[in-house]
Amino acid sequence: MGVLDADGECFTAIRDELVKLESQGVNGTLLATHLCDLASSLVSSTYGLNTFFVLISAYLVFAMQIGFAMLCAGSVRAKNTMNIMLTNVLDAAAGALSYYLVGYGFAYGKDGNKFIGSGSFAMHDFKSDVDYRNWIFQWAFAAASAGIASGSIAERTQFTAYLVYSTFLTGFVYPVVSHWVWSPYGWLTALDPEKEHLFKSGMVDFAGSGVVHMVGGIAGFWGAFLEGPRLGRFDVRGRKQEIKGHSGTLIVLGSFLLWFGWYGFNPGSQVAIADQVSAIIVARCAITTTLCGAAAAVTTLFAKKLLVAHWSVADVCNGLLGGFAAITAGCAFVEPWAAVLLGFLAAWTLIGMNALMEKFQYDDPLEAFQLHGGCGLLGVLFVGLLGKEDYVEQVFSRGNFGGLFYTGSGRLLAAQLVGAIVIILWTSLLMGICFALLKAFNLLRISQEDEIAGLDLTRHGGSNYPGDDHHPAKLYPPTALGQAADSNAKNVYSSKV
Amino acid sequence: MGVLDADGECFTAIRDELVKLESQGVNGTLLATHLCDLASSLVSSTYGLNTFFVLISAYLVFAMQIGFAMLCAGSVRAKNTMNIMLTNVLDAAAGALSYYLVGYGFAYGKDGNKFIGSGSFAMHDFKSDVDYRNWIFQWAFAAASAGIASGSIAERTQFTAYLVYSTFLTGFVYPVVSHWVWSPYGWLTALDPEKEHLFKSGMVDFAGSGVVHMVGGIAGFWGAFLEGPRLGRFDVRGRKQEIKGHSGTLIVLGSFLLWFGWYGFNPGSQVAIADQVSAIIVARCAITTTLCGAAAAVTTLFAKKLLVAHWSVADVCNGLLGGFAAITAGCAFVEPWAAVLLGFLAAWTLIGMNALMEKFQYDDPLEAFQLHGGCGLLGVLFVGLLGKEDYVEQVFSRGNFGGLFYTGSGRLLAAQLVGAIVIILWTSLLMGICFALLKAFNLLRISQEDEIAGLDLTRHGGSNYPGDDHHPAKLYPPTALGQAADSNAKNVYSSKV
Amino acid sequence: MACNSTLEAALAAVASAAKLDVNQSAVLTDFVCGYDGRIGDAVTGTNAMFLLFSAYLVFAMQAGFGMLCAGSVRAKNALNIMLTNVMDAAAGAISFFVFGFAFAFGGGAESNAFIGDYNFAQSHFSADDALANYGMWMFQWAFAAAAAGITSGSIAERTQFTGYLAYSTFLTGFVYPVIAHWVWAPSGWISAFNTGNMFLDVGMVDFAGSGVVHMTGGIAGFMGAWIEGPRLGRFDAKGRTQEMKGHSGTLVVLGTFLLWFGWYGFNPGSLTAIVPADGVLKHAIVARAAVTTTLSGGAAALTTLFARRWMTGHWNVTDVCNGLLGGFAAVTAGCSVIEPWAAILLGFLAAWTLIGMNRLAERIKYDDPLEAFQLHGGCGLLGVVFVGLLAKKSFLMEAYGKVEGTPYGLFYGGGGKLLAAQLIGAICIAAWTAVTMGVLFYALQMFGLLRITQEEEAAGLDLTAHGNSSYVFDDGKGGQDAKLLPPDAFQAKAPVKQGTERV
Repeated sequence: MGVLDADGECFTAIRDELVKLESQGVNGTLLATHLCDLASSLVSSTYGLNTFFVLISAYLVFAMQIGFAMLCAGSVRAKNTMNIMLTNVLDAAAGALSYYLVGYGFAYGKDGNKFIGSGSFAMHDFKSDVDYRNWIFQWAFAAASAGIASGSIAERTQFTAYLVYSTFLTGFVYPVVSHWVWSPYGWLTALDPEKEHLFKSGMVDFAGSGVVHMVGGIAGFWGAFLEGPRLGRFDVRGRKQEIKGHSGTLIVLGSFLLWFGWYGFNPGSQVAIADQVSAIIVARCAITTTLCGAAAAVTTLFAKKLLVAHWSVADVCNGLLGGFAAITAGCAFVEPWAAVLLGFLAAWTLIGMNALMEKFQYDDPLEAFQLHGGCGLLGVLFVGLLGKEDYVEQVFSRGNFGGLFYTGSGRLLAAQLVGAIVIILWTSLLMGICFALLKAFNLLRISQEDEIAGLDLTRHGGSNYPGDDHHPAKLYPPTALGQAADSNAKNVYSSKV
Repeated sequence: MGVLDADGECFTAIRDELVKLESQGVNGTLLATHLCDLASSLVSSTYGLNTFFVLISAYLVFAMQIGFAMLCAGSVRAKNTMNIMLTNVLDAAAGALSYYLVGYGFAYGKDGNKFIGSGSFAMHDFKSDVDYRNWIFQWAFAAASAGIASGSIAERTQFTAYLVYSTFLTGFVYPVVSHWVWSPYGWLTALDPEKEHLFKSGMVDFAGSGVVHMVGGIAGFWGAFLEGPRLGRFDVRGRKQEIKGHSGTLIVLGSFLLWFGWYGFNPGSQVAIADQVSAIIVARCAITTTLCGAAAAVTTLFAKKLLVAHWSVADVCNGLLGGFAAITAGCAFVEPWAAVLLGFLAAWTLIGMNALMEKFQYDDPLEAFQLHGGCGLLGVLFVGLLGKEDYVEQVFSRGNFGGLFYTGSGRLLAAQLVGAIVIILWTSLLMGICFALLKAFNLLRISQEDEIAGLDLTRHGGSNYPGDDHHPAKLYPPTALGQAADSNAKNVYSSKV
Repeated sequence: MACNSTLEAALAAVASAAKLDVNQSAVLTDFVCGYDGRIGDAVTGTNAMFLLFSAYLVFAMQAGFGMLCAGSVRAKNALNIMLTNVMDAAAGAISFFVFGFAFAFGGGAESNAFIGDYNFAQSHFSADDALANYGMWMFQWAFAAAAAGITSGSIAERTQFTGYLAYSTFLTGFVYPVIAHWVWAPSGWISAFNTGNMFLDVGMVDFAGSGVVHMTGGIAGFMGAWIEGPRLGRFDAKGRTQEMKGHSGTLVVLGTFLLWFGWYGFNPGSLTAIVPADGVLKHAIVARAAVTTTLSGGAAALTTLFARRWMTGHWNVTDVCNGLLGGFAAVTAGCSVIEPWAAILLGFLAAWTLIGMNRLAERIKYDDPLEAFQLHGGCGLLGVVFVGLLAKKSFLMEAYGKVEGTPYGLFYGGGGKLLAAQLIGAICIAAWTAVTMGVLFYALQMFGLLRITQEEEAAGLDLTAHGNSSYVFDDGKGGQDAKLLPPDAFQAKAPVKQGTERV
């Protein structure tokens, strides 16, 4: 942007020259003022456009919380819906407070080192709109990460345990990973053309297949693994029993809202649109995201038809989301045909992971680990194979690295592998300890009685869907409403029961 | 923007200077044309960007209608859902017509006086795009105001009464209040640096804690107060009986959609983003809104756990919305930490209001008066205490007024108080008369029989959730479908009934 | 506006007049000339964002269709219809990517008048070409998915899933793109953008697709629903209509509201740019399109409310929702070229059109669970014709870049040419869709791939084709788990007292 950034300097430099025209009877100051007004308006307008883009993208990412809430509610039994929806509300609400106090500082604070950020706690040094808009965008991502994990441990976890791990995840575990990959100071990052990068490449994770989805999925895995499967999920001989969610409608609604929100998640991660290159990248992200999810959904549709002889809508929805989780790392770097290929692979990855986890009697009501962990890992590695060199250069303003199949060099793939492994280890270690401690203090799993009765009744004060049994007839003597009313009421109710 | 505003003048002024150089071989006309072309394309880009911003914000505010509809539907009993959702659809649809015919004219018509606008009825003098985009944005606000009121009187109001008060509210009562505060001609406004303001300050209500939420809440209060509580809400000894809404899922869905839409309501109220100052204000609004709602939700979670020993999701949702209603006035003027504080206060305000209203045997199925009226009032006053002087100056381009704790001067607080009181009086007077007249003509409350049977059955032609009793087996003789089909169908249906 | 050599010479002359040295002169030139690119960037970014976010909003209509359809059918078929809505977007993306987009917009002005033939699978993507970039693909894909979504409503509750897959791919991949090519591509034979060979001096004015999208989807649905016949029990033995209510009014309202939300991408977004390249203030048109859309829908809803109250004695929310959507479908063609008051009039007419079409459908024993043909076909046709009557000249010039002397609305004195173009366009769309989709549905019927058996219909598609029910209820007292465990599993501990235990 050069001169445009420094309004005052623009004015001085240009004015000094143009003022020389005054000797010719020309009002050079007027000319200079005009030029510098143009410059500053343009800077302002560009700022505005980028802020607008980041904010709207953040709102879309936030809309994914609505999607998670509906998807989770539909995927569990009616007796646990209030519980899981409350966790989704708090992923966003409590997540906002912990991300405000410490999370953002650990992730993007400017005084940190390669491993962890520092500063900006409680926004104490926020100055410009860039800080504000980044915070909103990053908070929405942190909430998504916590939302993923809460799916794995649904239907059998104490609410206190949820409060503890969720705060820990959004406040510390996730921010540190995002610092590594997305802060220009992080040790894994591919940003900042000036610095040294891991394997001269750095890890490339555009919108967070690794940073968000793997972290959320693996965190969920440890919780679900340590507390064991839901009662009745595997029978005495270890055969899987279907435990169906209570509403397919909510599953579809949730999946659609997640799809909608993913257009903030992936294209929005460019965090700028006010220049031609960014605009191209953003549009490419939108199309690769669409195609990958679509290919995964279609693959799942036919695969499931072959495997179980049904056109299964819940499976198609999960396949769709698996495709999205996979493309998240590479949406800006792969060509549209590669996105279709990735979607195909993601669908099979999810099917394979589900079969595998069934073997291990691992129970995940939302398939969150299989989906976000498995397809997320696939997506991270896929960039190492099919990330196009030109596209990578567009994003990072530095060339000479890219996927194995384009460049013939495995440097990027190696960086992706190292990144994935470190993310797995870090999340497993911290979240494993966290859940193990909760278990040791008996704060993790609810009692069998509570599980059978359902969390809504035992912890949340009643059912999500109360019947109409509160009607006034019970509170008044039969004559209170007069005879007509009474008989009317009886007729109505008897026809309803 | 200076020269940028007046394209034609730009050309003349610059050319006059440059033409003086023609003797030196300078093609001054060409240069001037080029420079002014640049300026005008920048202006049109800015226009486009701002229009886009206002429109998207309006769409988000409109999305709040979806939220209201789902929240209301979930919060009432199944037998009244169609009724309340119809009112929500009509708040937007019929509201569009009454706001088109008269509402916008009363609010922003240019020929009015301090008290009421005039002109622009039925858009007859709409010229520029600014009129059209403003209309869309303001219409969405008017619909929100009507949506609030319809919650208070749910489950017991005649549909005719709804049509009357809703048209009156969006067509007259609300537009007049918005004229006072948001039109540059209004007597309460803080806009327009040139004019005299109330207490040299004017009322500061950025997105409408007073103008929208208090008006809606108080209108609802008078309706609910005059028709009295629902049958069975208070038993013969005056003790409160819980009347639960029929679906927690819909409550959560609605709250999330309202949260989503609030990002249009609050940040969108800047109605411009194409300059750096606006961009900063918009981003700050997004942050304070998020933090205030989040703090209110978390406070409510723990407060309710202490008070009633449940982790209550419906209460958390209401607390969240209370936080949003409170921050709406000050989202652009308070610092992030103050937003957290305000959220904390809003949660307790709502809890207190609910306890108080229970004492008075006031019944409000959505807690709309307590939430929008109570927390809205809190938000209006809070700006008088903690509105930061610098931030106020950013928005209004005039300094020297702000919150008591920053400036030591109570002028703003006094203006806020006067504004709040006048809004209360105006709304109470007009809506009180409106509801009293409806009551006098027996058009307000439904009969006891209807109330027990439910509005859906008596006014809307059937239940919202008909069972599957239309299946063909009833219409055909048992043998028509063949034996296999018949037994199949029977199995399916018997398991469903 | 470009910085050319003449301009640079002028700047150099200024520099010499000011007695600047070579370096300072270069600074001045760079500074002034640099604006071209920078302002271009801002314009590109704003327009790209406008197009993409409009596409996202149009996509949100799929969520709306999904919920509206689910609520409008019986619970036993909810999964089925929602799956078709998911696949409209997902399978539609693949077929529209591979060939649909190329048929519709490939080749720009070079392709023939009937069908596009270039840029299959985005093989010739170009960021600079307004018709071959990724953002445009996103926007057009969302439209194609909407057309397919309309059709799936008509044939709900009685169609084989295989039949659905076949027609949906055919519609999004071929039938719809060809129509889009005719009306919206620069080389289309009836296109208002066909500057080289303008049909009747004006072309068909269908701004956002009352004809291209809604009539196509509605008529395709009609052919399907007509060929397979009404649902079992829809008409009794004496031919009287039996009400078959959808299972959830809540979902109907949710879906309608989401469609309304998405329509703000569909109509105003169809300008595809908000900052002009040609000096016309496009943002004014966008804002006006949002206003006319709102008013038409609002008027239709209100008209339906009172009309149905008068006819049936009820305030009926599902009818109001359908009326609202009818108003939107009607205003889609003319949202950028009619005045706000005309939008209200159009909404009023749309409501009565829908009511009349429903009467007619009942008379001929046509069964459409979503009223999709009546709504999208009928109100869509109304909207197309209405433009021929009340398109305002100045608006037409703004929105379509028409020059002085262009035909415009009949009632404004613009002659009958526009109306003729609208009518011919509508007839060709109807004929093309009816023939192609009719043949397809008929073939499916012949091969036994269209309608499910009576047994399946009675049991519901969810159970027979999807192995599931959309709603699995449990009683909150153990449900499925209790059955799997031995009865004494919990005896060691105290029995549960409901709600007494709080942790």
